[in-house]
Amino acid sequence: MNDLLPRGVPVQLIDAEGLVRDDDGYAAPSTAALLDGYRSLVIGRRINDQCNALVRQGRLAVYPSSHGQEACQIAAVGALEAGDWLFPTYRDSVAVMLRGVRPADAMVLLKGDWHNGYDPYDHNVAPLTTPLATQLLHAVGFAHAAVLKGENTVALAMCGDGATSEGDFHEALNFAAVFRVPVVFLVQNNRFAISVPLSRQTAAESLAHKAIGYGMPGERVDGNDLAALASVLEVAVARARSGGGPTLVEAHTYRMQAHTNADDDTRYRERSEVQEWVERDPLTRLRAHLTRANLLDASAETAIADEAEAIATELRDALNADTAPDPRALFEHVYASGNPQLDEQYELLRGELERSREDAR
Amino acid sequence: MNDLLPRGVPVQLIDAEGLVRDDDGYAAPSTAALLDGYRSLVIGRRINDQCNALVRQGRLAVYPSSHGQEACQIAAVGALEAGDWLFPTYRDSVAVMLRGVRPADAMVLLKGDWHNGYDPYDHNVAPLTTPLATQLLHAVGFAHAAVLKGENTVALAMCGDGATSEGDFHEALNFAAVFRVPVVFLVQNNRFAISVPLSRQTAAESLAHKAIGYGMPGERVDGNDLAALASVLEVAVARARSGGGPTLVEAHTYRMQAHTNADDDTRYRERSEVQEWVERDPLTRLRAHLTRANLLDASAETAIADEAEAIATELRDALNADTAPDPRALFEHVYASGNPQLDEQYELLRGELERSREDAR
Amino acid sequence: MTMTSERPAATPAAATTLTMAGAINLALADAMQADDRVLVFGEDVGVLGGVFRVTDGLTARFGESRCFDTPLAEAGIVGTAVGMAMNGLIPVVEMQFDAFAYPAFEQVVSHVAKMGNRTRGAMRMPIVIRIPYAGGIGGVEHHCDSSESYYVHTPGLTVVAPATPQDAYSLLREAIRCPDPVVFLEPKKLYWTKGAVDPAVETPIGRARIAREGTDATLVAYGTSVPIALEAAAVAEEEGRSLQVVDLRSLTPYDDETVDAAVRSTGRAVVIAEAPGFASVASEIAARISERCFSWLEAPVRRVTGFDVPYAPPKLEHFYLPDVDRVLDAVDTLQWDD
Amino acid sequence: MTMTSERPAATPAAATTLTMAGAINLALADAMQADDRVLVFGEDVGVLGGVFRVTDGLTARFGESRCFDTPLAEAGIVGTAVGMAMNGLIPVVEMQFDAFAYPAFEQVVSHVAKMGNRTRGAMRMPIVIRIPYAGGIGGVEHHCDSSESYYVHTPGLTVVAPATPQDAYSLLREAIRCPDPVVFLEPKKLYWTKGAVDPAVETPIGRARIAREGTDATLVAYGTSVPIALEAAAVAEEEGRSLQVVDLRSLTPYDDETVDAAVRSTGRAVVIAEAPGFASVASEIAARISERCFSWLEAPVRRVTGFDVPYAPPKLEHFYLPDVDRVLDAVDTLQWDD
Ligand SMILES: Cc1ncc(C[n+]2csc(CCOP(=O)(O)OP(=O)(O)O)c2C)c(N)n1
Ligand SMILES: Cc1ncc(C[n+]2csc(CCOP(=O)(O)OP(=O)(O)O)c2C)c(N)n1
Ligand SMILES: [Mg+2]
Ligand SMILES: [Mg+2]
Repeated sequence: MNDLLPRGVPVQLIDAEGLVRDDDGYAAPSTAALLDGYRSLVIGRRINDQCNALVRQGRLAVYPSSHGQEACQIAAVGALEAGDWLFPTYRDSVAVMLRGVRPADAMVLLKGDWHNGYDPYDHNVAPLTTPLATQLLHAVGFAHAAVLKGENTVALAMCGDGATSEGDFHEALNFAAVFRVPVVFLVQNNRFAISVPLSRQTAAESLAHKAIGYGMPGERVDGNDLAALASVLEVAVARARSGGGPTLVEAHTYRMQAHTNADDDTRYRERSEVQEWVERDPLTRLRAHLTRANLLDASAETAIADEAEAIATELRDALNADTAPDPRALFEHVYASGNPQLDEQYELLRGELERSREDAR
Repeated sequence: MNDLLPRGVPVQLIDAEGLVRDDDGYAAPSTAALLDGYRSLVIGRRINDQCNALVRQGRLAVYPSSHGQEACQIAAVGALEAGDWLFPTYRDSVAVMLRGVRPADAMVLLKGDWHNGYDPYDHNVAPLTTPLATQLLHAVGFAHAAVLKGENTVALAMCGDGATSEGDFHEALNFAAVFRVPVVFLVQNNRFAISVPLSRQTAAESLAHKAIGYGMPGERVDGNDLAALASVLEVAVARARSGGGPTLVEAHTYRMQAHTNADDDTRYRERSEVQEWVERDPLTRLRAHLTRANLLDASAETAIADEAEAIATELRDALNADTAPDPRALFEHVYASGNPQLDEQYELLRGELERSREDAR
Repeated sequence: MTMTSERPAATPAAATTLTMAGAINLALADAMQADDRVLVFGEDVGVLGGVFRVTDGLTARFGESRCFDTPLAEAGIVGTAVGMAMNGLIPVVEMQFDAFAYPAFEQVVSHVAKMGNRTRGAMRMPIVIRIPYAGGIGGVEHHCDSSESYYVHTPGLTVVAPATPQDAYSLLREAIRCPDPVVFLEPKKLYWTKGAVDPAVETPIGRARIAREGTDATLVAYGTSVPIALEAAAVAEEEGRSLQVVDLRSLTPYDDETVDAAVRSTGRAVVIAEAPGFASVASEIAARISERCFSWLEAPVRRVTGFDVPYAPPKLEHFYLPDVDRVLDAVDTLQWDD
Repeated sequence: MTMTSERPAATPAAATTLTMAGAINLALADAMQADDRVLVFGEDVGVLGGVFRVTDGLTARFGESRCFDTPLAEAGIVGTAVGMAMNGLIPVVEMQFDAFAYPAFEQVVSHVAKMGNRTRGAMRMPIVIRIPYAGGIGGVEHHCDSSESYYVHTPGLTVVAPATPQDAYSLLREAIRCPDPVVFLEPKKLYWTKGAVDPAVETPIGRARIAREGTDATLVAYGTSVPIALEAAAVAEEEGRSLQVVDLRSLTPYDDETVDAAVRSTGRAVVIAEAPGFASVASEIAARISERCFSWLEAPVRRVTGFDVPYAPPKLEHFYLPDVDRVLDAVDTLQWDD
């Protein structure tokens, strides 16, 4: 039963220099898959850069950058089929967009227009969740329902290293294992919860070591190695789909930028530490690998760069467009079944607005 | 690091037949300790019987019997020094009494007179706690404070198998491991949470397998073997006291009676299952062992029985005494710093009582 | 409320006499029969049938997949219910006792209550959270909290508290049909009170009921305080005072129309609730009546509520609980000119 | 409140001008200096100094053992604080944002609030739970809840909400000295407002403050709504109406004496609070005034509160928040004979 323990070292198929590491347990993805993954990495990085710019320009209220963690989000989305569901956090906007949500819609929350900007059922993406670890339980319930309904859906739930300390993390993994539901838990261990280092979240050898305590397999993977992530998640998703129950995957990565634009990470970590991780960047390493293998030439690079630029432009244009959300929205959706008290309150607001319009005249 | 995993089979030093099982890891307690433990077992059993009787006679509002689990409670108390602290649940009245709390005081909650019947500081026993797993965090904070104050106190916190599913269990073990505080977590796995069997609480090989996920050692022990319990807890307490951090101990036992008098366990389990565990009774097995070793003769038995009877009588007399709690108590202790709204409300009640007394005249 | 026309198969032809627990059990069974998206889960709700036997027989009749026990974790129960609702099911979950719903508070307030709104109605939460609430049963600490104010103060939740077996049946059916999340408060001490239950009776959520006609003053009550109000009215009648009793039934939405009309007709009001009074549902009712019926009021609105102390231990609970005398004392203070 | 005479070493001789965040930071430092049983912990309160920098420099000055970061778990933070209090320490814990205190709700309601009572005073909980509360800062969902009503409704808790740097300092010092658990609500949007702070000023918990004298009507406010009330009073004065402003400062215990005297002097009252109004602190205030000042009231007590909806997204929050116009509109409805 100790086979539920993760390996001593994280699974790695392509190292920081872009060299292939053979692994007897996990096969590397096809070169086609890697090329497509590289494309997504470039796009994801561009999205992060663009959003950082937009927050500086005041077009976004806040942005939690996933710069350096893009491989995790790309692999997560890549492992799922269209009918499957993704349960993202506030840091997973890139994954949400890769899943098909229009960039502008994905950013509505962070722009401040509304709480959630897309219909979750359009692309099977749950709303971005901020209360930490709570979405893991939603994923488990969703997957449990799928089993009860006889649907072959897999739910992939993401959270950070800090979130693993919350009670909801524990309850989610336990429910998932007890009911053996098709969920994959992907922990992006980026070594920080805002300013708090991993050492304050756990004394265990790894976060994946928690899995055996629930009776599910745990695995650790290099979170900056798209190839390894893809293979490990493929196995986990396949296990879930075939009735093998949940898996806990810990991706070892790093939050290369501040927690959000509002954070100042110079207060709590050394630049040298950040620099070490820059050298393990998921994008540069895959580029090195593909170039060395002559799978990536200048023209391909340009094509990908153009595609990324197009998305960045779409994002920029959408967010630069000024929006004036309708105050009615505050009341419209609170109850589907109506509420007389809210009707009275909306009338109050409407009266105010009309009077102020009159004054304006 | 896998040495944090529990053994494949629970530690056992004296088997169900009372035969000694040699163990290279744990030494059996001295015969003096075993004899004293036997004495406590008889007393504990007598307390359970007496409380069951008192609840039938309506002298107790409710009683969660620990019949069959007495060895866990005795070993827990035995492992602690006077300066250490015990954090019990509603099922641990026997442990509370063995710790020195007067039987009558220990039963105040279950009698319905008041929420907690003893001063926790008199015997270093936290109040009996009902909200499941919440007391584990109290024990961790208590032990953390001891470290900060430079006091060499160990906290032993008890909970059941069902409580391990609560988020607070997770947060408590994690805080304990991260801050490396002197706590021993003793899970009495009695295989039921009211009607819900262990299989609905975990899919893991054992509850002790959760320990490695926090980076602390986990151990499984035969919860009906006082000798094994004593040795395993002794090691855990020693580790805590010497700065080695927390330990998770899972005691495999069985709730031989209904959850409480209000419960009807025939609705959810077979008598045959209960019978199997009767044969593993902690008391009969230790008696068999001691008698076989000629350490226990008729006169010793009588002496112990008399002592147990004396305690039962004390309990009976105390609970048969009718008490009329003072309504003022409802207001007196809510705030140490006073509250004008409560003063007004008490005046209202006092007025009512005076009027009703006048009417009575 | 959205209505569905299906009528359950297993429903007794006409009205039968049931306890409130029996009425709730029947409502669950009828709802599960009528709509196979409805499922029941929680602690001990399966083979045991719940510690109050309210879910008795549901697993036997509908199977493990429709009514089942979960691991012992309330945030887990409510949080997975959210996920199930996301996936098209209608979870009816039980919190074993009021105080044991607190671990689920974040899931209830930040997700159950808000999901429909934050997704602009795209993702509704047709969840019912059943909570045996309040005291009067001699329960030890944490088993008798009246926690309704926490839920009523939380926008997005619908909160219902029946006082009769018929309302328990009809309102629970409505709650299960309701596209919004409903906190369904079951007065523990009324579980075993009997009454006629006609499954054909449909009662919309949000409408109060005049439980007794009266002309001198209005007693506003809900859940456990309704029988007390009725008893007080009966006693008052002997003393020559005619008290009207309003049973709110639904706390959110709140029936201003019925309450205002009632109070305006008598000019006097006493609000009765078992929960601690400070910043409570009773405060809201008193504040609304005082504001909306200002010029009709002959006397200040009085509140008879639990004291602002932790719920009393069994042997002291009769001092804590609002009772007929305390209600009549309050009525006596309503500035009668006679 | 119990008083201790020690005066902190690091206290500036006389009054200085500080932001509210600075005043709270000073109060924490002075309290830690005055009593080494006081310790501060929570998420990011250590080297970062908190996301609002309120604990800035405490770890550097007092060391890791006095001010430290914990694992990311609010029930864990509050639950271990309970244990530390059991063992003689005085924990001051920070919940990073109001909505992120909900995971700790069970520990707060079932233990922090009740422990002193259930042990008949043997085991007191001198814990302070600091919660940056309310909105007006353009925060995204879950970052702007006004959760005070949940705590105020919970017997055993003391709840304080300062509106000025001086009160923030003095009341936090009192809260830390208080033998009872205190929920200390810090109005986020006032963190950067400046004011004079004299560390020598002692302000007992439970006493409201007349923030502005006035004769025509009384505005009752606390925390974030105090500046709005004062601004409204200033505008009203230009319009020839004299509005009195009461700053409650402490919600539990509540200062009936000051509020009643104020309202009786004007005969009219408007209660202003940012939280959703239904079953809220504002309901309690309105209900109390209506009951206790009945024969003095010229008009019904009005409430200007947040709407009963989830807190608004940044671009809509100005529609949600009570503002000067809404307050003055309410004042206009107070049945003026002129
Ligand atoms: C229940 C809860 N508590 C606190 C917060 C405030 N908060 C937002 S992000 C964050 C750090 C999360 O760290 P981690 O889980 O590692 O995710 P990361 O931000 O590193 O991706 C905190 C404390 C929250 N959102 N929810
Ligand atoms: C938070 C919480 N939820 C539910 C309950 C109701 N309850 C009391 S005991 C119990 C079963 C506990 O099982 P376990 O932890 O195994 O302890 P045991 O009773 O078997 O000793 C339950 C569900 C509670 N006390 N606290
Ligand atoms: Mg992180
Ligand atoms: Mg058990």
